[in-house]
Amino acid sequence: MTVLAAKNITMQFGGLTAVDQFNLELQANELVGLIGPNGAGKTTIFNMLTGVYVPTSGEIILNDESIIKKTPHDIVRLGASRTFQNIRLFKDLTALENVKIAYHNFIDYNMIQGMFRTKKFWTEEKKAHEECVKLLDIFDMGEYADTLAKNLPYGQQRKLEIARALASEPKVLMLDEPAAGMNPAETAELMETIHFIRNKFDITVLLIEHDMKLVMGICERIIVVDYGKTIAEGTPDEILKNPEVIRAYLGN
Amino acid sequence: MDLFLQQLINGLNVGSIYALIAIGYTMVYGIIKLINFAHGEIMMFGAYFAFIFATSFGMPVWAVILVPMIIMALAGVAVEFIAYRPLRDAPRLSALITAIGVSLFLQNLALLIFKADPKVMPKLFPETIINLGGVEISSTTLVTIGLSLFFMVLLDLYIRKTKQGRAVRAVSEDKDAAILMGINVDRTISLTFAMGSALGALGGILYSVAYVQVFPTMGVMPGLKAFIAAVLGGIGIIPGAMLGGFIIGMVETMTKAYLSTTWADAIVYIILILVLLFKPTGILGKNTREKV
Amino acid sequence: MKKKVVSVLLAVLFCASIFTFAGCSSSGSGKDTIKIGFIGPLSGDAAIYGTSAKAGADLAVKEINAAGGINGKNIELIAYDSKGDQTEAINAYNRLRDQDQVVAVIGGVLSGETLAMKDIMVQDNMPVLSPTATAVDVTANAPNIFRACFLDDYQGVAAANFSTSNLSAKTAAVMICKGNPYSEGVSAAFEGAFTANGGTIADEESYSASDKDYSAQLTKIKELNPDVVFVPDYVQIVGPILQKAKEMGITAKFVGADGWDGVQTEYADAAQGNYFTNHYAADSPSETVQNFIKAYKAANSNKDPNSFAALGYDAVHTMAEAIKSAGSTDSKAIITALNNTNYTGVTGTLKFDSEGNPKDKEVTIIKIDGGQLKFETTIVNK
Amino acid sequence: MLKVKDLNVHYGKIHAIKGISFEVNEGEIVTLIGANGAGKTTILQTISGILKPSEGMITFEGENLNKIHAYQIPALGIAHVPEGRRIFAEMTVYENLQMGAYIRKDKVQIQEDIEKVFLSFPRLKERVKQIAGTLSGGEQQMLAMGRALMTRPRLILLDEPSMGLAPILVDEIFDMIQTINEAGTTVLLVEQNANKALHIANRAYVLETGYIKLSGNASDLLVNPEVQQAYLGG
Amino acid sequence: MDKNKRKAYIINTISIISLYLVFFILIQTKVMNKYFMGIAIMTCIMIIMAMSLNIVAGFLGEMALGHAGFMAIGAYSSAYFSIALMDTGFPLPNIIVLILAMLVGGIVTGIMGFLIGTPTLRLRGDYLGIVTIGFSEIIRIFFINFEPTGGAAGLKGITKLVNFNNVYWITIVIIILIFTFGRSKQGRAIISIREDEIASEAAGIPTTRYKVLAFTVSSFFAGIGGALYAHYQAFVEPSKFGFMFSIEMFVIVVLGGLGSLTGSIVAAIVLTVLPEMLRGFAEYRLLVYSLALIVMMIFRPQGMLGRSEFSLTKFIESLILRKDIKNSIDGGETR
Repeated sequence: MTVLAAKNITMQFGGLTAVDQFNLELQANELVGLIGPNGAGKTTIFNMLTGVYVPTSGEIILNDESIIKKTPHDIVRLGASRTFQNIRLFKDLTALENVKIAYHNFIDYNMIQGMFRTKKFWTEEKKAHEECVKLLDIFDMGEYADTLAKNLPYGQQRKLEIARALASEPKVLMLDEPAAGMNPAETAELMETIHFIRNKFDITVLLIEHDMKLVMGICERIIVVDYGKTIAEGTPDEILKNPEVIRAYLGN
Repeated sequence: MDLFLQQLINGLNVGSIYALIAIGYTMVYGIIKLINFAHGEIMMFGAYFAFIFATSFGMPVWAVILVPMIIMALAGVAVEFIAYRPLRDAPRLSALITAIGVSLFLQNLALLIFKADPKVMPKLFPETIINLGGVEISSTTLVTIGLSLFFMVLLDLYIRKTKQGRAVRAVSEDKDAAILMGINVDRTISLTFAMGSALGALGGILYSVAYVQVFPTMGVMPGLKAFIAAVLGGIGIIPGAMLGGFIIGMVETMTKAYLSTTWADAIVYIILILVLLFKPTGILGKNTREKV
Repeated sequence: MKKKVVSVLLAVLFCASIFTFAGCSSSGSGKDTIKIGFIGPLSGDAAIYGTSAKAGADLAVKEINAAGGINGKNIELIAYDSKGDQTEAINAYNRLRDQDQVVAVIGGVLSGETLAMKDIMVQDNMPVLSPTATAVDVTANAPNIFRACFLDDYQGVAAANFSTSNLSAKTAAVMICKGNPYSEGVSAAFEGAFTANGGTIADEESYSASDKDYSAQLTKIKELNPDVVFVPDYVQIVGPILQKAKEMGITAKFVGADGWDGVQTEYADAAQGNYFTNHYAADSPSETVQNFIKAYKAANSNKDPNSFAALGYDAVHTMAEAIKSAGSTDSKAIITALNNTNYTGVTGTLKFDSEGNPKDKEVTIIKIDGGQLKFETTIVNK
Repeated sequence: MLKVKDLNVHYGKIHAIKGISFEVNEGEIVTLIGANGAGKTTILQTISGILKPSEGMITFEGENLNKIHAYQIPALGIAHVPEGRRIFAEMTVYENLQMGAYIRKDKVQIQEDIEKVFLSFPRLKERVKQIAGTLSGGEQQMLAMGRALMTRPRLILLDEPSMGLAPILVDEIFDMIQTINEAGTTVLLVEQNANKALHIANRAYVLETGYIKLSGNASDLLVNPEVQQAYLGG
Repeated sequence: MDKNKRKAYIINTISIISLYLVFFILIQTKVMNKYFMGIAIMTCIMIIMAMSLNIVAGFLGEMALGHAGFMAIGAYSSAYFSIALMDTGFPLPNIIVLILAMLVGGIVTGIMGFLIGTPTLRLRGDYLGIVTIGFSEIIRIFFINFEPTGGAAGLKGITKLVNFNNVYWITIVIIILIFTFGRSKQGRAIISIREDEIASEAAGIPTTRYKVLAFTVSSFFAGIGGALYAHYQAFVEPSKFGFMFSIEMFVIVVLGGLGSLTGSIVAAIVLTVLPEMLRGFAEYRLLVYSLALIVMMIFRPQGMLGRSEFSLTKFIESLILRKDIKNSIDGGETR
């Protein structure tokens, strides 16, 4: 079943075509990698898929619904969430608060009930608290629940960002260079985590990554873009052997 | 038609003064991203110095204008050094509050030294009425417009054509990269304050000559208007400040002449708001997109 | 969850401040002075009026004390700054009443601040004599509030009568400061009387207090060329207007109100040959006036007193007389005494009508000539 | 020529560089490789004075760089081409090059040097009056390098010059680095493209989260299995 | 509600009541006279103004320099309403009239905040700041020219309904409501926008809607503050609500610490009481005030409390357990 599909999406900034007629189909529970040189348009693709940019042309379908011109928060509600290349946590809030904010849509009370702290407020907040603590625990981050995000170690910040993305209970999770800045040991742990959450939450994962070891190690399918166009698509083995990919991206 | 032309000149007159003051706001904003609320007070002190030199020392006119400009340039540098430099890495709003503090401080200092009652600025320029094809222009108006334009062109050439001017632009674009070029960023910021303050002082002098008085709170309203002009033109952009100044001056005069005097200020704000809603970074501002 | 309030801190601060204040008050000066409060803008945009009125009041206090005070007691004038702000004025008044325990108040200087304090003053039945608040409402329904100046509309009518009869004006332009009740009130009275006298209001221009540029309005007036231009506003606004008008070559006569006082010193050229209504004439042969001017100049580095100073001076003298004749500092007695005032001071003879306004006060018309204020005539409206 | 000893750098509470020592000898190309966040850029920024070390010493030809202002460092002969190029986007190409020569007063030679830069990067000459922000990524990188060369440096610090560039341009840039080096300028190169960097460098240091993990001749590291595994994509 | 929460509730309730009792006794014994009461009432109003401004300036992190304009709307609309209500002669107790007037002021101002916020909140930073100045000046100029509310001369004849007793409890209620708002899911969402708007959007927060909500709630409470002001002064005039008054409120918020509600309370008290204490110094007092601002910002740029909140519970615990008093300032260390 196709969860997320992009059809011929194109993005132009001024006269510059950053992404040109890009196509993508993500099946349920897939783990797909998007690779390519810096500036090839990967992040722009992400930004279109998550509603940050509106494509100049083309169509994006998430769970049978067109999400062109939908705002990023609508798309999150419809089931696709993301992380960022440069970690974007709410730095002055605790880890738990970071997650709770993304859990926002499942907390059901209105402003008046919140201000006057009705019974509903307490039950809903309690539920949110428990759910979010549970989520942190899944990431072994329970001990950091009350730590300010900015004071977390780098690797934990990356993990927290993923946990936050999962708090909105997405069908598709998009990770933008999750291993950036990690040492090989941390990267290895991250690979396990990604595998684990894919299975545990039964979701589709799309990731941009430069770390070949990570990409080749966990992705079932890889798409290579250059100059905003797909130049190759296939299993890791196929990609490694593809001459075009070697020329444009992998080098000799 | 004559009446309209006459009002056009009136607008140009106010506008050129706003433009001069707006340049100071915009330069400082461009380089340290601070709304220098004290700029209106720099302008006020400039006018006071000119008043003192003109009444008590009997200096020649050029000195009455130039010496206060130099003094206020130094004062601007001092304000930056004492009050703003310690806050360069602090949250921006703190720097803003400091600027408000400096503004209030200078205002109350002036109140203490000079007292509240307005001083009357002597006529610095011989008073005649020049008739240009049916339009009567007083010499003061002519000199105001002329001097403003002269200094604006001078500043523009300095910023565009000289090495120091390039350094100013480099620092406002990217401080770290400017350091890598060997530019002394602190000194360049001081230089910017000096230039902005000198022009502000000139604005104050011309303002007080045109509108006769010098008093401690004289900087507040033109300061606010000039700031609006800077934002309207696109804050941080020098030609934008000039353009904004002329637009505000013109709108104000024309509204008073043909629409309503009491709503003139409101209309200035409405135009500002409309421009910003359609062009959120001002008329000449570039739209920057936050990188995701 | 950490909670709602910070009460202790609040309490500590409140209490600390309260005790500080309490401390201040007990350390007040000696018991055998009569304390009179003064409220006016001593800083801010309107500071010039407040400081002038206060200088006049100070002079009167000095004179009274030098002459032995009131029934043997010296007067102490306690002046607080209102900054021209309502809240500040109310706080200042409360402080005068509670901390300083004044027996009477001279003030406020501005109409706005006086109106803001009015309700509380009425409640307290505090004897109040405003030297300069000219707005009509100031004394309405306030048996304890009096004023030394004539009202806005009174002098507006006088200016109109003077313009039609003495200057034979047929057309007039009026410049009004929008947002300034004084300017609006006087103008309205002028316009009414001028039209009633058979004249035409050719043009009405307005500006706001923060404006400095009047060229747009004056350009229009120049086109219409009326006989007189009526500009009832204060010196620092009128001065630049006159200067600009002269610069633009406007030849019409300008007429103004008591706010013009002082225009002769710094705007002598621009104001030359124009007229305004005032409370007194400096060149009056009256000994009271001349003595006042001499003493004022001596006390204020040779500065000429303006009408604010004169009214402040008269207000204190009037109040002192009332306290003296009341024979006590009881507010009811002072108010009764004020109602029976008949005091001749610098600004003429002061008697109060039932509202607490001066009765049949004469309006002096002043002509500016060669940097001097010249007595032109007096007008008493019928 | 350049000696870094026991360098420690903190960003607020984060300990970014944890006691690093290395040196660069005259005429060499030395490269620092490592993952994102390993601290490579931090080291370069500390050398050029933008960041202040919390501990340790950096000397350039015997001069202690910690003791002078950042803006005085270019005059010693160190040029830094920062990450992301950081050209002055609102100035023209020509003005950017003039900015490079800010510390110099020899007008005639400045003009000659500008010509030399144009000789090396003919594409810049075609765009001399263009606003730098409108140049393509590769052209901006060339301009940034040209601007750095205008200071007549003896040591040039290059931070990720290949970042975001098309592979063909990457080759061109690396060729250029070699040319610069052959003309007598020492090069300290920070690269993520470890493969390319090791091919042109004499020596290399491998960084990992603030430490130097490995160091040695570039050719040795190229065949080092650990490096191959971690940085050359196996 | 767990045990800690219950304890906090009890401690805070007790201290609110005992503080009131302290005042009550002071008033009864005449130690606290009308002058002090006037200052205390103004302080309460400024607390409401500063806290409401903090919703936009601190929680949302936007520069709002037009709070006086909203206060003016609240003051005028509530006063106009209460005068009309009193004119009907319908016998209502004063406190009911006051509460109705407050609600009218708050709701009218909230609606204005919504109308102004909707188009302008896409602007950011300094641009938003200048636009808010613009709106507040337009509001002021409107009231100068609007004759039904007395024009420039001001609106007279308002019944004085505010006294220390009722304003104290109203302020307590509003403090509590703003606190609970900050700690509801809505408050969290607004704070997340301050932290990182893009990430907030990516976490599923409808940022535009919440920005407008913050602006609206802030104006609502500002309107209530204005209503209290009008019914305390019994007279309002447009010139009170100028640009400098907005700045004054903004200064309180920054000085207390952006995002720190307790900071706003403390700063509002200090900055309202301090000028009164300095009244004797007349012309020097503004000089002192401005110098204090500059020095404060240079040495403590994040404001008194930064983003932290002062916790009475922890303060008392630290007294009893002799812990470091710094523990009672929580919400993260100061930067």
